[in-house]
Amino acid sequence: MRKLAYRQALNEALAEELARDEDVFLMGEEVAEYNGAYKVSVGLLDKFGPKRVIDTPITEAGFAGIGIGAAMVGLKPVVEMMTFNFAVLALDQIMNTAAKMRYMSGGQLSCPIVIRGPGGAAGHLGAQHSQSLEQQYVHIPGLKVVMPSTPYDAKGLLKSAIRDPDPVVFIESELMYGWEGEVPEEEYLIPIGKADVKREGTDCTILTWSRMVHVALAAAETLAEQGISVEVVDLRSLRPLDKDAIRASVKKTNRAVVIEEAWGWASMGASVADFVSRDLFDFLDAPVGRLHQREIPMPYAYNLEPLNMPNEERVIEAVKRACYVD
Amino acid sequence: MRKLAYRQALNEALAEELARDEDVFLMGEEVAEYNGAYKVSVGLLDKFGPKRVIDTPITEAGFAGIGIGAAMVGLKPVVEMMTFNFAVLALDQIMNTAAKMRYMSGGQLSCPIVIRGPGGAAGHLGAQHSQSLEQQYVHIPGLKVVMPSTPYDAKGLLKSAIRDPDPVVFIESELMYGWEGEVPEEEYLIPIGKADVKREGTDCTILTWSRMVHVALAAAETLAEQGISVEVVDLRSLRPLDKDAIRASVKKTNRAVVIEEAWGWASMGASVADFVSRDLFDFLDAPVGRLHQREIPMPYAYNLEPLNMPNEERVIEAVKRACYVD
Amino acid sequence: MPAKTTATDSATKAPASRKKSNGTQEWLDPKSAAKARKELGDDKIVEMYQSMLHMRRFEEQAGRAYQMGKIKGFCHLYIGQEPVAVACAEALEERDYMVSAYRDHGHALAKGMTGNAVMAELYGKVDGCSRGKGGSMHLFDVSKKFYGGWGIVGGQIPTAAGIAFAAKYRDEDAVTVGFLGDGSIHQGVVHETFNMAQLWSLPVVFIIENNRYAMGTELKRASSVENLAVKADAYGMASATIDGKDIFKAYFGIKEAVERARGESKPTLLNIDTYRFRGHSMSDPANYRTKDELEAEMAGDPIVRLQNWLVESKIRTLDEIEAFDVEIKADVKASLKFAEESPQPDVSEHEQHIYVDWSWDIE
Amino acid sequence: MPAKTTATDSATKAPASRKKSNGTQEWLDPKSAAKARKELGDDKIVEMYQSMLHMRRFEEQAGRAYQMGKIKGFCHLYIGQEPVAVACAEALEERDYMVSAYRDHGHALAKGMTGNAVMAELYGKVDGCSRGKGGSMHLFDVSKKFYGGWGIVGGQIPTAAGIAFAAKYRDEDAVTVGFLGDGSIHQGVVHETFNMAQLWSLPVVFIIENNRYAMGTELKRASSVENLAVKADAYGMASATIDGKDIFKAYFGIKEAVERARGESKPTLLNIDTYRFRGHSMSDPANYRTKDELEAEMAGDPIVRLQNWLVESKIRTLDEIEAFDVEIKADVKASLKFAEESPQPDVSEHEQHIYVDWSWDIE
Ligand SMILES: Cc1ncc(C[n+]2csc(CCOP(=O)(O)OP(=O)(O)O)c2C)c(N)n1
Ligand SMILES: Cc1ncc(C[n+]2csc(CCOP(=O)(O)OP(=O)(O)O)c2C)c(N)n1
Ligand SMILES: [Mg+2]
Ligand SMILES: [Mg+2]
Repeated sequence: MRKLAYRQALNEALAEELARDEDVFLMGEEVAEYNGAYKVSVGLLDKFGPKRVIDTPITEAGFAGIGIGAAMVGLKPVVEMMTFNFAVLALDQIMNTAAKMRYMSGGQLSCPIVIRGPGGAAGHLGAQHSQSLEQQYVHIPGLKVVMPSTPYDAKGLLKSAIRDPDPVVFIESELMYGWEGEVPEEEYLIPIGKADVKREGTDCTILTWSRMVHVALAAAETLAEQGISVEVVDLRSLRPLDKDAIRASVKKTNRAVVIEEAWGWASMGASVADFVSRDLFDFLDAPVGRLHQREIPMPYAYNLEPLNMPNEERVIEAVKRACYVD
Repeated sequence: MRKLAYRQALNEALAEELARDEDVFLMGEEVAEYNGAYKVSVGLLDKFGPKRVIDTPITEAGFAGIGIGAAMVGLKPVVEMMTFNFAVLALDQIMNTAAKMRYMSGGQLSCPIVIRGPGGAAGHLGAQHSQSLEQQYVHIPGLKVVMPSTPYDAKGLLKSAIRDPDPVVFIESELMYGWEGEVPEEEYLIPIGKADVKREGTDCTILTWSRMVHVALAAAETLAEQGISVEVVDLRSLRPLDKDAIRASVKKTNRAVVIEEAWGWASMGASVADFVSRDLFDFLDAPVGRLHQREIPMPYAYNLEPLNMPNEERVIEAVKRACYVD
Repeated sequence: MPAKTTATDSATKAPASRKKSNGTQEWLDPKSAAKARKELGDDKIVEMYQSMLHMRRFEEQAGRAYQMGKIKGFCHLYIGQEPVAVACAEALEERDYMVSAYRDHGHALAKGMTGNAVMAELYGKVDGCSRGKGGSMHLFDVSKKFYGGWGIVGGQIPTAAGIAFAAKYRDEDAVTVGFLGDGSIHQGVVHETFNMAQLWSLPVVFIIENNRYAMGTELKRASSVENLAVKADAYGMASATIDGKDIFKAYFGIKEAVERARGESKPTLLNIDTYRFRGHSMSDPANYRTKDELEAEMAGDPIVRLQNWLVESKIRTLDEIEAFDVEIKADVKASLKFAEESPQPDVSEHEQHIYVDWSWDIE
Repeated sequence: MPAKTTATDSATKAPASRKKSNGTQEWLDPKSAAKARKELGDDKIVEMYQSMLHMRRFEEQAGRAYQMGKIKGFCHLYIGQEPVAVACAEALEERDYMVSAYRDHGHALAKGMTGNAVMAELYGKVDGCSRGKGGSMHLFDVSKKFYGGWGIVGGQIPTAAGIAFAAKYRDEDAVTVGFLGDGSIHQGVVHETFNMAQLWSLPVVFIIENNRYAMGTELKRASSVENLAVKADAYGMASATIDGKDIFKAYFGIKEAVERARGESKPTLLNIDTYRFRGHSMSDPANYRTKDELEAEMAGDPIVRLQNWLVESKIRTLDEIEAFDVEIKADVKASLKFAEESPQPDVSEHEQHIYVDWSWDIE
């Protein structure tokens, strides 16, 4: 099958949905003439013109709110946040308007908007530019939150997100934009809310999402050589969460490790680990393991930065601990 | 001992610290001439004058940022958010400036600011005005988060927060402002980071904070009559968290229920439950119980609103479930 | 003039200001009034009077229901500001959109929502415009193109611009009006929106209902400028300051902005002078205003002014006007009864309208 | 004029514009230049030239180090904008505060931070001004009253106002300058801050370094107004538009605002025309600008203009100026060496400076 980079897969999804539905438009900083700060929207201005692909001033709250207002009357905006570090400026609009419109209006309104952009650490950008902030969205009823880990998932899930009648926060990964993966020529959709087993195994389940899926897969490879068979479940969608997929895997392995790039308090990882601990209490042979970013702002220094992040080595340790090995 | 209302206790703490330290000032919407939207700052303008007690325009991000800037050069601002529903507009300033200054400057700077105001549901205010958003702050390294449940704790902790060299998010409870409790005449401080056992018990530990402490105590009373002895641990401070107090209690009761007013995904409650499940795995006789707000925006309708919230009856159920009773 | 028919909130004496040359009272600007009679016609003017009076009686009733504990939470009355909503609605077409904040009863009624639907919403009943789930601050009616109803100060302004954006995107030839207050104008997102509205020439009218107070904060204590119309200059946006206590001046002022939006697809910022006779919300004693100030304002009650003008202009007799009041009061009573009798939403509604489909298990 | 000493980024030919009556080149505004010679004196002017040249050489070196992969992440060069930082620092006292954003190398150097401390920070080394933990976008030096160094566009502006608030609160008689860009001016929090700065008359100067581009977005595509100075009108704030390519005009323009802040405790918004010769950051090819535009701008390289003026004014000879360049290049090389040799922070630093005391167990 042909290979596409993560950013190309997203670009295809955008192009296909823009072509499919007149009501879809893309808006954000540098998305049009500059072809995107991270080149996700390359060529879209040329293809669809300035009415459909719109550069905005640097006013996240304002243009997110404008997108949300447009969605309330039936358009299907895709609003790009240059990174989710900046989306916090629009959080009020996202959590208090987009997420609550349907409920507060007694079902009269909906808000079919996608707020998308890269999240997570990029590399040597320091404390304000290297945050994994999905917990700000995962917490909010009314929002859906998706974080794909491969080009294939990215394309199929973004297309579903754009067609979704509810607001979807779609968090990509700055570091993965260039990573390649197989993407079929023919159109396909991936339903929001379904996890994906990225590697089968029998001894321990790793529950993770986005870039950490790849760290987990690398660790699983190494662990396999050491005789430990790890199943890697890519949650893909954080809200809704595919509880059945988690149950199925953990009931098989009886051990679970949750890995996330974000800080660990009041995080998605804490929620997933808590869910496993309580829901699968009688199936667990060991405490659920967790791995997350150190509770420290991201340092710039090149030697300190890696110390803040989960990595293959730490995943291996965590899995071994969960498996009572060594 | 004399009794004071929660709001009076806070008022005393502010008055004492304003009197004690010239660098302390209070800033926020309606704090001065109006004496506070919830009357926490009653009389402070008269006592300390307009230089120290300052009304602001309705621009949360702006005045939080101004307070933070003032704190960076050594003042000790207390910034009142009329409610924490509005503080989300200032979240960037709080998480990206206040929380990170010390680290990003290599320890040159500190940010001794207190951001305070009521959080949680008030009553019949609808979806945008009834949120418990502590998870937005608990997640952030560099911040401390305090949520007192009694007038005594409120006064002692606010004084400590104002003297703390790091940024403290101090979340009060709109519904508790009028509730009375004992507060000594003489000055006292309560250290941030220490939990408080509000009721001793042997069968099950309830871990909670803020207004839910009182719901838990009421439930504990009822459960005592039914022969179930519940220990109620008021965490008081969410970041830092008093892990030892939690350990001590759960090792004694071998059962835990975590109760919070907030939604449950990526919440503080999820973190606390997860901590107990993993850290005390071998001491638990039952899965940790959890109770939180339904995953639904707060409805306005008077009959639906209570359905969204944890209440005494549900706490009783949760404890019984944890105790395998009925 | 007789006290009995004057609106409850207004003193009986005429506004001290506004004397005619002959020393008698000038109720409303004569030029605008004459223009209004020509362009709108007397019957339409009477309708506008009726809807202002209806708002007034409706909210007086709501206020009483609140004091009886039947309406709870916040309740922000619009009393005193009625001409703005009525003039605005008159300047709009049915297909045009309106977005308000938390002081939204008057706007909702003006846009054509029924007293029943609004009162039932204040009661949190299922026949309320938001099925009782929104409440006083969150009135919505898509069929009337009324889009809330917002609790976060300033948060409604990008929404209004977004609706205008969509109307332009779809060539709807529809105008969107976004209301905000003199205290809300300072919120950053409002300024971000002004820039984009002008940059993209969106068909939107931003209306500041400048009642000179934001809760207890007088305009000059919150704003570095006295005249809020200058805010538009920073964006090259058209603007105007309008007397919102004179229904006709308000109408023509708003109309001009609406025409600019419809004809040229250009935004306008309107700074409309008005005054709220009641506290910020039902729980606010409003001690921050002097008794004199309040009395002077209430002496200029815009409803009384229009009423007196109607009588003096011989468009309607005092008896006819009293008859309206009787009708309207009965109508409001009926809305109250409707709200009282409407059932609360079924508990099953608690779990509805979170997502289009909530079959998935989140809890 | 000889090419060899002209700054690397600038073309050798003189700016096409600015001819004297006699047809020869007018390098800098004569009136301001004369005033500068009187008020600052020639030696001070030479110092200003040297610090501009130092910034230029410093950043050219940093750019090369970045291309060699020794500096990573983002690196936003200030090349072309040097007169603004130097003029500003000259207009300030040591006790005054400066707050910048992510394009902060020039500001930090101008405020008195050493090339060693800044270069080491870019390298993420422990001798960097932020101990290597901040990075290019987060330069700090409390002893020099330089307060960052910010990555969130507009986020530094309330901080600047807050520092000004504190300076006033403590009667420090100190002025605070807050820098922002032409793209950052639209952020809501900037406008919220403007209102409070004027309302509370804070001793602050907001300087828009208007280089006409925000990343790839030209001013006119992001702003509904061409002249950003009008933003101040919405707040009744003093403002001025200043030629930031002429060091003397920049100096006197900023000086006036600084005096207003110090003397009257009043804020000012300055819209300073400038231009960045490099891309937004090292990774930006800057294809959104025409070659002609860039060449014309570089032909007017402000450093070359001052250099030529110094020579023609016989303040320094070309040889002397070349000597400066040799010295400065050596100095910058030394800073590079210092940064190369400075150790990375000890791993124990990873867990320091999160809280004043992190004894408690969070993880
Ligand atoms: C972001 C935010 N901050 C504060 C509040 C609390 N609040 C509600 S209304 C109000 C005053 C607004 O005054 P104004 O804009 O003049 O409107 P008016 O009430 O006069 O109609 C305040 C401070 C809020 N709802 N949202
Ligand atoms: C809130 C936020 N949004 C977006 C960005 C990404 N970004 C960094 S700089 C920049 C352009 C700013 O341009 P301008 O204000 O003109 O400053 P200049 O780069 O020209 O010095 C953008 C969009 C950011 N850092 N923060
Ligand atoms: Mg007002
Ligand atoms: Mg720029």
